[in-house]
Amino acid sequence: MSIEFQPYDIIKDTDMTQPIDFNQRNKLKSVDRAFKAEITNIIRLTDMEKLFQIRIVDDAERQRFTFLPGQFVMLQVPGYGEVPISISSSPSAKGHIELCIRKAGVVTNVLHNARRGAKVGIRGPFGTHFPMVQMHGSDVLLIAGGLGLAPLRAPMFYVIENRVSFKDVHILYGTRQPDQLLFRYQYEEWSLIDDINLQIIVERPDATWAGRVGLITKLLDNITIHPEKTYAIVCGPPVMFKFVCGRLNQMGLPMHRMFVSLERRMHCGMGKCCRCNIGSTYTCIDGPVFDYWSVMNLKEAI
Amino acid sequence: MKVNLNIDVHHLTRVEGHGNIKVRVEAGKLREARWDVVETPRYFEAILKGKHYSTAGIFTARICGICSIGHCLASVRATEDAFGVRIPDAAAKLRLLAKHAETLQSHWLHLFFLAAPDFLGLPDAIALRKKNPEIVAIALRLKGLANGICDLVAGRTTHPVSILVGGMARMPERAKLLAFRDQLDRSLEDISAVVGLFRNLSPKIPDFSRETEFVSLKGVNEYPFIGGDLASTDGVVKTEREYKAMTNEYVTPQNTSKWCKLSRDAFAVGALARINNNHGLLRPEAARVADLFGLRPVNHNPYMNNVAQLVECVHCTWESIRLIDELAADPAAPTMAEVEPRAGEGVGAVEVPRGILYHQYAYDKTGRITKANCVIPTTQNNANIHIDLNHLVKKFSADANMTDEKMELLCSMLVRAYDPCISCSVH
Amino acid sequence: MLFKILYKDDFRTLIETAMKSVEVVAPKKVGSNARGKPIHHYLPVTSFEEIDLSYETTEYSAKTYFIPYLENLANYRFGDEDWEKEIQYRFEPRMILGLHACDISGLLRLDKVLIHDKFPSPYYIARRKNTLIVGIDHEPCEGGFCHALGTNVVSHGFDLFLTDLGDRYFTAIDSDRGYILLNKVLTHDVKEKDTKDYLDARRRISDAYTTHVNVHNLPNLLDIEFESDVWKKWGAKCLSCGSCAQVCPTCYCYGVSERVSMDWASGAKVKQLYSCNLVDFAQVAGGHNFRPEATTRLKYRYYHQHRGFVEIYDEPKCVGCNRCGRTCLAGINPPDIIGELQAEVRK
Amino acid sequence: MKYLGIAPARPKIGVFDFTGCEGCELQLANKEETLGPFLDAIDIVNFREVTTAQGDDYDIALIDGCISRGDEIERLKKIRQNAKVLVAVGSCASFGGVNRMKNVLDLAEANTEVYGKEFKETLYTRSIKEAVKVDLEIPGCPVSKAEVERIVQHLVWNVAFQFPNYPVCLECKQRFSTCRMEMGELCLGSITRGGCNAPCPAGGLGCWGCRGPAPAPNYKEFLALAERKGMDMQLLAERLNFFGGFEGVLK
Ligand SMILES: Cc1cc2nc3c(=O)[nH]c(=O)nc-3n(C[C@H](O)[C@H](O)[C@H](O)COP(=O)(O)OP(=O)(O)OC[C@H]3O[C@@H](n4cnc5c(N)ncnc54)[C@H](O)[C@@H]3O)c2cc1C
Ligand code: SF4
Ligand code: SF4
Ligand code: SF4
Repeated sequence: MSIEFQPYDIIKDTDMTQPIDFNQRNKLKSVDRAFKAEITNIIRLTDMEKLFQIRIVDDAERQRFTFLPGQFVMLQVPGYGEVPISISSSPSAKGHIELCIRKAGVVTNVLHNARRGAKVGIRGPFGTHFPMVQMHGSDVLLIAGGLGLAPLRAPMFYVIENRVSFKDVHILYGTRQPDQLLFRYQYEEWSLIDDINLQIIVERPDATWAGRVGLITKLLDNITIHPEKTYAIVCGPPVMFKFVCGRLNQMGLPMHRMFVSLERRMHCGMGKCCRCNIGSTYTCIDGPVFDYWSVMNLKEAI
Repeated sequence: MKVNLNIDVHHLTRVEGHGNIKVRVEAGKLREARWDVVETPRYFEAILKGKHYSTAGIFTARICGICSIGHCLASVRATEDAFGVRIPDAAAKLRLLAKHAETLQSHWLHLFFLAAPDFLGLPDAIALRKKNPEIVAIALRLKGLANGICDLVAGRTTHPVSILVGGMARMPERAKLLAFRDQLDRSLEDISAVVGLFRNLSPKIPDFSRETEFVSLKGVNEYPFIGGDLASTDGVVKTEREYKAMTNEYVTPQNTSKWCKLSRDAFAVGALARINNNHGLLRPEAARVADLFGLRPVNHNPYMNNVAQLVECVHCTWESIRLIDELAADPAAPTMAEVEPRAGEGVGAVEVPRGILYHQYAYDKTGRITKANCVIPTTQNNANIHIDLNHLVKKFSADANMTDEKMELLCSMLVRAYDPCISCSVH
Repeated sequence: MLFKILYKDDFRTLIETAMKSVEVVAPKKVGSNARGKPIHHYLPVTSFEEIDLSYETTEYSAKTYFIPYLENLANYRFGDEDWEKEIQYRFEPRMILGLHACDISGLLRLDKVLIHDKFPSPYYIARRKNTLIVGIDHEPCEGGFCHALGTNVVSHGFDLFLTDLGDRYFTAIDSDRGYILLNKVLTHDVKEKDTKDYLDARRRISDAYTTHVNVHNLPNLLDIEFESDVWKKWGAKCLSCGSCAQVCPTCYCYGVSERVSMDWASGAKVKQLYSCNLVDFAQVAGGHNFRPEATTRLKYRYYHQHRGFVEIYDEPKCVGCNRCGRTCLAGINPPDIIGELQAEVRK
Repeated sequence: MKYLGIAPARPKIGVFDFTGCEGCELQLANKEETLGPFLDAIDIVNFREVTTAQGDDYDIALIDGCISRGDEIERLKKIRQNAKVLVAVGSCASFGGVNRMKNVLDLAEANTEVYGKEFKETLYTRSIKEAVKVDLEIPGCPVSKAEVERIVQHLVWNVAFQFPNYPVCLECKQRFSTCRMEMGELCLGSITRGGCNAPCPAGGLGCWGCRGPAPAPNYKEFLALAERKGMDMQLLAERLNFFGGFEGVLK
């Protein structure tokens, strides 16, 4: 006698001894399938950071890949691991994306060894985004500290490409030392764009530095804020947004008009591994972009 | 023409531990031929004093990374002897199975990786792998199988965890045991290929014999590995507890390892000694291989130890199959006996790959050690190696074509044939 | 729901037949602890004799058959310039026999996260849908507080559920698969006496609970008592060993690492269950740790169980089996912690 | 063979042994199923136990054993000069290993106990880092070959290796072992660094702590719970001092 288990209602035509084959269920399978992407260019920004320009290999997939500024991908270096990385390029470029990556640990270091032409995997895009459409018609402050310029570039490109939709645009950027400044070759381009106020500051100048010196909050001194029609996007280390957002709040900007991107450890990007959990909030699903009011209300967020 | 030779091997390679060979021949006259063990002393016996009985086996396993199972077995046996513990049958079988697996992994390692390159004129097994990948593939299969059995039965290949005073911590899963039985069965084919291979190499075994006394355990019904009486080819027989009368350890100024003697200036232990004393107890399959190589007791050529190891590999493989069959028949058999410490002394003698090994402990009534002594096979072989070396050099320096290189190889091969476990001998 | 009466001999036939075609996992005695108490594990069994359905609880939950401690998420094959990724979901069918209500409740919790939420996990679904579950009623276990959380009874999540009536089982059937299975052997319709015996048995069980835990208003309480000394006291004891999360039927958090073979020709993406109590759970590259102290990590675990999970899924993640409390060397256990938090507010 | 379009470098490796049992070196020749590829991925230029070749042009020196005699320090210093990366392999190299237990003895007495009147030179046991600068320590008695393989793969890319940050208990649980403490035995698993896959508890023996302390071990609670459970504290001290990784935790 052999037992014929009847399956659950999902698939009617198999029984328990003829197992349900989930490998053939394409919809579910795509959950953790990665797009294969080729590194097309590598730009050395500093000793620690490189910009990787990558392109999804499959034409159709590349066309279908869209994202919103502030979202991230899980970048996979097969055999070494997967890391969350913010997309640092213009959302209009679809499956041609740029990732600005700092050498931080295993995966990022191995990646820094990679050559042009190497194939990596990307899953995503994941997470929440900066509400760019909601900001239309307002002044925007784009503020970055250190590596924070990487996630800030996507909204920046958006603002530049849609310059008509915004009023005053300020880009404020600060690092500790001049040799840590990212994308130096692009500053000129940005500042030449009609009516964008780009200001850069470093904490510890060296002999070559002719620009401004001090903390990033100093750049806010010569900016006037119209609380009812200004939005701010602040990217950088947690200490920085404590100071910057605090200062902006003093200047009258409500907390729900400031947006920050939080960083947590992540292993899945899909709200499963729990590593990025803050109380009941998953940074990968409910974030990484939060308005500052939510951040203040999350226990142990910063 | 009389030869002049000057050989100074500092830290001989492809052996376990640090030993030096020095040979000086002037105008055909032997001035000096020495085997010195310069390994750093570790004072295991001193450290053991005051330690709890449950520490002894785990600690003394660290005397040697190659025969750690053997050390652990000798240690728990000495303790069980002191406490009057009788271990369950299944535990005894598991121990013997672990012992066989260790013998196999050690012998295969020695035959393929340490000894074979000399016979083939290669520096190491890495070169052998380039030249002859199939041989190395067989070697890895055989060694891997032996290690797998150690892992399963003793909990780990190197430094076992499941061998405890009182028996064995657990009975391995039956299905896993049977899977290994299957593999052992299949390995027999590999083994006959290996026998063929070494048959082809056997003409290269140097022609050198020196009359020697061989010491080992004396089997009664079975080829011996764990416990029993001690015997020598010169006719000495002693009980396990009288091991000191069998070893007569003494300290020499040049060596950190001790030396031993019995009826003569020196004696030998190891696979060759075991076969010389217990040839009749080999399994027929193994005895046939011994015949093939003309290995009959008492054989006095130390280089034949390599052949003896091969014969033992055949024996241990067949015996392992038998043991697994017996163990699988009763998977629920108890493996641990009650242990009640008491004051007393005990000795454990175990045939490890390189020869007979003794542990002896004295305990106070709380089960802490008051005195410990371990006598290692290589310790017992050292004097014999030294004397062999003198005779070897004397014999071959009569050859007018002898060169430093040729003599160095002969000497190195001699020492390697004993498969010395030097760091073990200095513990 | 359908009910049938199944005599024990027929039950045995049923299981023995099942063993012939699928892997059967059931509670099995593996030894006794230092106090002589038997230790059970859910293990694959090959004969009916190995099964011990009268077990009190198991040292480990059965979750490993759904979210394994170690799982290959993907395999790679590398070529000189390119690689291929291969994903396989396990789908050999399996029967798990003898799950208690709390463990089935645990699976229902996991279903919420891994099937019904955004990004369902195909790895989990493949296992869950291919596992036939036969649950069983039992006397309360020492320290369990499932009745406080309402997880001591389940009305779904299984195929068959048995209640022992001495010589026979009162059998609830919750799937056509279960129904068909049951039809392979002789069963009887439920008579009045069976119903009466069943209700008696249920009553006897629910009267037997001795551990009382007050979970009233717990989510709110956890928010208010965020800085409570209760956390400091127990946090100082925590060894950050992660054992609690391993034995828990509902802890599912994990880490992923990848391997590449020594010849650089193949690789694997491996998932390993983790624990929020472990030191580097929330540590990021560069060394910053969002929860560096054992105290905040321990608090986080309870916070997630009884507050965060409730917010998303309307019920606590914890099902009250107290396995974490039993396994913890430091003696950290939910009844004590929840009790002390409740006492704290009343002060 | 290429990986990500790059041919992985074949590091030149020298293996050197000092005072110890050579079990860790033996591990390098174990794990037979991947031994071939392992040997292909590296270039062994010096390894006394397995080859007669003795080069000095190694990038990476693997050191096993501890230091217990003057000549060893000299030999080690030379190796340090030659090597770009020096890795201490095993508990002896990392903390002194079981040899560390010698350090509470009177050396002259110990010498008499073992050798009688004949004097043999010896020093108090030192780990490798107590003699020269060490770039990486791989603890374990013996080391896990699987871990060594992964470390080699990291060395190839010059990427720092991160040992598991969890204690032995995690992997012990993940192997379905029954807790040894539950059985009334001593186990150091909860304060010892994991990564070994907990072979000892699985084999029926508590963890003796060969891999040294886990990050942020909670000694205070560990000692308290051992006492609560009625463990033999003298024996616990013996265990803690066994491999040298927990020196000073309990005298
Ligand atoms: C939403 C988001 C966006 C990010 N964007 C960028 C970016 O644009 N550029 C950039 O250089 N870095 C970014 N990071 C940080 C980046 O993910 C980490 O530097 C990276 O994960 C380190 O991985 P590793 O393997 O090199 O380090 P290891 O220390 O070896 O980390 C091991 C594993 O831990 C996890 N992990 C460690 N640190 C982090 C971390 N900070 N965040 C998340 N997971 C971590 C990863 O899964 C990683 O594989 C971002 C992080 C998040 C959460
Ligand atoms: S609560 Fe207990 S079991 Fe959990 S991590 Fe802490 S010590 Fe370990
Ligand atoms: S046996 Fe040891 S390692 Fe395993 S859970 Fe218990 S304390 Fe931890
Ligand atoms: S369990 Fe403990 S003693 Fe055993 S290998 Fe692991 S760390 Fe070493």
